[in-house]
Amino acid sequence: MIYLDVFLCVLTVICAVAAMVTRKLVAAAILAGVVSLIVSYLFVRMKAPDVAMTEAAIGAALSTVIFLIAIRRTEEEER
Amino acid sequence: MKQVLAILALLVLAFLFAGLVPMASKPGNGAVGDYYATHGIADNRGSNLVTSIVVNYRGLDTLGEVTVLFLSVMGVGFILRRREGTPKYSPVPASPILNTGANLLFGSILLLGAYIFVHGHLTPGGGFQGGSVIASGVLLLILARRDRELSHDLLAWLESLSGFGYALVGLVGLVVAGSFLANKGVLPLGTWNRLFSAGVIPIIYILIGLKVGAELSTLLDIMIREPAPEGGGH
Amino acid sequence: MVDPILLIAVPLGIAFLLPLVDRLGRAASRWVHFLTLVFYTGAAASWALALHKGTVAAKDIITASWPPPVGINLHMGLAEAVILSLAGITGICAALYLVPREEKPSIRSIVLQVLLLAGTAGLTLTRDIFNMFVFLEITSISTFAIVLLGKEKKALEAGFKYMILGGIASVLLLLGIAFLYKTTGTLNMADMAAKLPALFTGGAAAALVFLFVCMVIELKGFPLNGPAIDLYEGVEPGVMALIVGTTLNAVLFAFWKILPLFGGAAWEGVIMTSGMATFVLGNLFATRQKKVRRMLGYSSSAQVGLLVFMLPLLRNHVVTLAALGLLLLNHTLAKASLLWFTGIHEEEEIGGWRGAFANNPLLRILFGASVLAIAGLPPFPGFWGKWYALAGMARSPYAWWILPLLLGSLLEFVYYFRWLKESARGVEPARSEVVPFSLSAPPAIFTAIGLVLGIRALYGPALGVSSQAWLWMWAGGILLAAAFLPERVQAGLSFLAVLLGSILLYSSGALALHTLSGFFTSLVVIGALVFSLARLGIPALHRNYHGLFLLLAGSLLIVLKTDSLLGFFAGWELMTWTSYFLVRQGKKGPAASYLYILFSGAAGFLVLGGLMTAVAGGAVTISGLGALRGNTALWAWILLAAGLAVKVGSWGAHIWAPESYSEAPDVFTPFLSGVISKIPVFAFLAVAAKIALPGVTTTLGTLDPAWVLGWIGGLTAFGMTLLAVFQDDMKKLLAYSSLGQVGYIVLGFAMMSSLGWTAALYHSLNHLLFKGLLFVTIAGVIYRTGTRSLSDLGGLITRMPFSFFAVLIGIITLSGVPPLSGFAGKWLLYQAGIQKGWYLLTALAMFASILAFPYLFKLIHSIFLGQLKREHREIREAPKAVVLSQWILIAGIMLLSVAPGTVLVPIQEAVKAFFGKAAFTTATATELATDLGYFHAMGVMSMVVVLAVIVLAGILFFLPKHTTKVKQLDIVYSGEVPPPPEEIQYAQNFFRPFERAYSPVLLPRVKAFWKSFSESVLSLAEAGRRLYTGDGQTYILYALGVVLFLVLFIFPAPASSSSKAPGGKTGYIVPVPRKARPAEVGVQAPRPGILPGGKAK
Amino acid sequence: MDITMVYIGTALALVLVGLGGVLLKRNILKMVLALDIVETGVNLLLIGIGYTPGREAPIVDKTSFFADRAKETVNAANLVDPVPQALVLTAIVIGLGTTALMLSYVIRLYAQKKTLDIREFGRLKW
Repeated sequence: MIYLDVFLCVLTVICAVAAMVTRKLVAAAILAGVVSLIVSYLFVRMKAPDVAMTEAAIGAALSTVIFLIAIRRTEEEER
Repeated sequence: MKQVLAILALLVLAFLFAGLVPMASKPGNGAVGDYYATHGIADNRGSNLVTSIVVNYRGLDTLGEVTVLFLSVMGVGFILRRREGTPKYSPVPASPILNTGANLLFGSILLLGAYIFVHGHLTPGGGFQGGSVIASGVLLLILARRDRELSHDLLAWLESLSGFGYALVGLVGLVVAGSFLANKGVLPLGTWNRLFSAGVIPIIYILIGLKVGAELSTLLDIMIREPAPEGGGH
Repeated sequence: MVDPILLIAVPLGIAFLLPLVDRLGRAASRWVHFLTLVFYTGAAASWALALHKGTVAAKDIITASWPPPVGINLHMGLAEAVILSLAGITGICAALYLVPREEKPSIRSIVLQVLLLAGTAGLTLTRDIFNMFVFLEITSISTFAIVLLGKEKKALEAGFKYMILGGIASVLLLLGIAFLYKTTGTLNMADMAAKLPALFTGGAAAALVFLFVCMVIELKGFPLNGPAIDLYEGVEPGVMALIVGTTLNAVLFAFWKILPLFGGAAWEGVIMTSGMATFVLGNLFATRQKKVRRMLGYSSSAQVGLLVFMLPLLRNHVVTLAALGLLLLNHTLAKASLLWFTGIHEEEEIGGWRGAFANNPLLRILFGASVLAIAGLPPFPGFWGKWYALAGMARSPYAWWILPLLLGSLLEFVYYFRWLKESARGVEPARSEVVPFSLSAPPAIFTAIGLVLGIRALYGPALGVSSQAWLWMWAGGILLAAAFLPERVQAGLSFLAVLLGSILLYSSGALALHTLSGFFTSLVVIGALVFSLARLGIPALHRNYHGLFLLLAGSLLIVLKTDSLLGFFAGWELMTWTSYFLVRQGKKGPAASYLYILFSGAAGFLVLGGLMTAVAGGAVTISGLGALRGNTALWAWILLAAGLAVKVGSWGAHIWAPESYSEAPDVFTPFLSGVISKIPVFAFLAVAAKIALPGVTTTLGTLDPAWVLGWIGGLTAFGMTLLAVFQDDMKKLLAYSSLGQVGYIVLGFAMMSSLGWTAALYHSLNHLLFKGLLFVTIAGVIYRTGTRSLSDLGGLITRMPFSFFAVLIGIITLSGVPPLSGFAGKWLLYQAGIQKGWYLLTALAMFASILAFPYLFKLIHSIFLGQLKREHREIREAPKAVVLSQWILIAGIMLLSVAPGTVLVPIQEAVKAFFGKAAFTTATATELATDLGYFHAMGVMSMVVVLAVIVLAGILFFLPKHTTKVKQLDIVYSGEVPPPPEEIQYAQNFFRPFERAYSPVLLPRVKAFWKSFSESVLSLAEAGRRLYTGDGQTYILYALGVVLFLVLFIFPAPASSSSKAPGGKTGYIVPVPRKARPAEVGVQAPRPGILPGGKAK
Repeated sequence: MDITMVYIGTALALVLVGLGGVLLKRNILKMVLALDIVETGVNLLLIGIGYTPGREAPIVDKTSFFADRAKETVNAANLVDPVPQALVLTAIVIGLGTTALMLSYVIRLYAQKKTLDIREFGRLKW
């Protein structure tokens, strides 16, 4: 289990970096959502189920949705 | 130049952070945390200690938090306010399949949300989580039935009254038990690990759940439908 | 009393309901909004009043029935109550102001305003650090949204940058809270502060850095204030006023609450340096600013920086809460008013403010008052706050910080008065302004609050403001309020007030010549009476003239009467600004008065520095100055004397004076030259001289600072006389002459001998009489001819014979030849110089005295002799009131000429009281004798009169019988008469040959020096403000840079070692034992026993 | 190596990555996204600070948690610190609020200027 956690931690950081690097804004928003999702799993592992639920519902879902809305209403590529 | 400096600064910051890791990962709870863990049940009879903290011990934080959400809905609405005469977005209607599916799903999502905030004092989750689940249901509805307006009246009433109710419950605490948002002495605390326990905590969490659900729904609706004031400020 | 929690709960509840209320109509929601604000203000104000009176004790409030640190607690003390009252009033005024300003009225903006106030209440009251974060977010988010309220085009960009930096700030705050919680195991501020010293490890040190940088961003500290300043430029000013009055103060107070966490000398230094840097640099950058609102932004940042600087001083009991509170109050009141003004007169660039509010006298006065308030001038609260704060600092080891503080304050003068200068320019109003009530009421309310508070402070019994002075000032205030009356009526009322006031002063014995105060009060009374009389003939240019004049006279009476250092300085600064406004009323007054206020401001700050040095030495009153010893005495004297020397226009710092004297209204110049220039002289004699001045030992021997001052006086007398010779503008000529004459007086004072002082005092009176006479007469000439240029005049003797006679008397007196009174003054001065052994200086003074002849001749010749100009042929004599006042002055001169002893005997008494030695061996009304000589005024006069009679009789007797009278315009060229009588002008290039001869001396070096000085200051500001590139990311980089700078340089320690040092001994800084800080802050101490063991691990 | 250190390291790494994005990305929408990641990192850090390996979630749903059933006191050494969890709950919601506000700014800025480049928004300076 510990190795899974370590792997997920590394994956989170990679996702975050990818979200920062990619020029496609939609991809960036979804990657950020993935970061939140993994973090919410980490919250479960850290014995914080309340926070995990909140992070999943708000950080991963709603935040990503409003980012996507904003992207749709502006532009999808970073120039 | 700026980039180089920024990267340099980040590297130094990384070094600083590295030094902070051992200190931050020392085991053990804070003194206040230990108090809540030890006496939380006796004080509030809510199994979920986080809920006890959020709704009771640090209730003022949560009132503020609800306010922040309300505020950001107000703010977003204020920022994206329409010029007179500009119509709302009216995108093409979605397919009937999505439509029907959404209608079916919406009810169960609503129920799930309600379950989460009603059991906030017993199990993980609470008003905020339940509320955001409800909002995701509403999002589905918005996306599916794009041609139809959300019932703003209902949302507005829900939002205002639940928020006012929250403040009112706090004031009841002030009048009955002598301090704002008090739990002890307002309602019987009941028995540990029962649905009807923990005094006013479930009531507050239900109000929060309704408010958060309504607010997040409104937020999504505004962000999706309100057209940006074109050239706002040109 | 209302439970303070309701200040949070009620606005929150109402805000939630408002969207529903709005369904009943907008009027309903506006009423609910208004009533909520009234409740809020009333509750806070009732707490403030009760706490101030001491009828209730400060209250701790627990929430959710759990005492801290388990529950969140709040605290209501005096500071909180005042901040919240202020916020409530601002809320009401801002709501009023914003109604017509909103582009698309929306219920949401009302909700945002209500929530901003609720957040302010929470931020102010809470004593829990995470709760502080929550309320900080509430205020921030409402700020982010509400800045888009108006029609400002740039608000969006500014708001976004501000928001991103604000996001960084909240991240820093959260990081800080996280590490602090890990270290202390609590979130209660007091609990945290109590636990922190024992566990002061690396994590905590880093946490404090994060917390501090967050506060720097929120409080707009240097260099993280870029986006905040953009906000001022880009956002509807009504909104900014709301923010200034609510959240800004609350955040400052929040910083005060967490200040106990920042223990140790290093943090103290960092916080104070950061605040002071913000203050000085903000003001510096503002000087270069042409955009008004941006200028206000820099100013706000600077002012808050000053308050931040003072927080550690407050903690160390150096500065009192009252002082800080007054400064905060003043800033809020004045800044909000000014912001509102920038919304009423919507010109972005300072140049567009020409003739602002020209059609609206009320707004004009309010605008001027707001600038005075923000510049820290009396009677506004900022003046008192600054004095008390400085006095506290002077007595502490932090005294050196006064230096940059005064420097920054002077920079404030530079840009605020430049703004005022622009607004006074342009006599023609730019457009007719109809300002709705809801826009003009808020600044009026705020200015009124400031005035009431300030005037109450001025009534303080310790200040020694006499009821006589109040009488004059209230008369002035009433007249100022009645500025709508016709000028003639005002002039009459003003004269009556002066007459009545003078009689009262006389009957109360305040005019006793044998005391310094009485002597100078007599000068004020003579000047006020005679020149008010003259003004009945020559109308003032501006309606506010009369009220301001009475205010000025009242402030002079404060200066002359009080024994308190504070009272003295208050009167001094009142004099500065009232005379500034009077100078400004001249035709080219704005530019001249700008120079006037800059130099007067600098002089004021030098004087303040001197007084603060005295305070540091333990003095509180003027009579207590004698107790100063050693270096304290020396520096107090030097700073005071330097300030006074600037104020009398000594050589090197004189450039303001000729401009002000010549551009001031013609009816005011006599008072400026005759009376106001004597007030610094009074200060020399009655204040500076009280200090026992030690000699300065240098390698070359002992240097007497008074000797230096004597040389300054002598050189001024010489230099200014020389410059006067070459003036073509007659007022400027007399102005230079005035400066030279005051130079003599300074020289007399510097001799520090009874004879020298007697000469100085006598000459002060004499100068008032003859220079007043000259200026009044010249004012009459200018009134009739409309020109000040000597080359445009000539031959007026036939048209204005009385004026000619007055000038004749005036110049004879000035030149110091017998038989008129000028002689006695010079005679005394030279004797005093010889007695003192300052031979060279005496010779210089004598030479300067001779130099005066050319310009005096030029004056009378160019105006009255020679040919009459064509356009002046129908000119009448000066108005009767002017002629009457001329005669009064001439009578005075005659009295002094015949019987100088009537004044010199009492003067001798006054001087004897100081030196214990009389100046004269014998002194009667007409006879004087000193160790060196003897003077019989009556005898000299009799001889001259007899001689004159003989000469006249001779002329009449020997006059040839057949003479042709030559008219002024009859000119004969070698026997040939040109057909039309031609005008020949003498006055052009009058002393051209001399001018060439003296040209090396006459180069405008001083002017050039000041010009290059101001240019280098401005270019420094220009270079500095480039820091604010306008790029949002750069600002974030700055924030990161500050974090790293603090971690690496101020609190350097290997970060990894921290975890091994739980005891804190090898942490970032060695903790300094701090005594009972929670009690100081007024935090409820955590109740013992609620935590099992209370240990944090 | 302690697993908590990994969590906390991850948290701080997320903060750094996010800050990097805020500092280096010119697109304002991306800056908002980056700030969102910073906030996620801070939240993870807070939870990590309250976490002690081997302890249980702060939900007292079993009688075995009690130290004294009659007095209703709980053995605190079995539970992780609930305080940071409560704080993070608040912080997440507040973060959503600010993000929504920032995004509506972004939408309006785009409507005004038709660009998302931060360099285009530097009219106010000096």
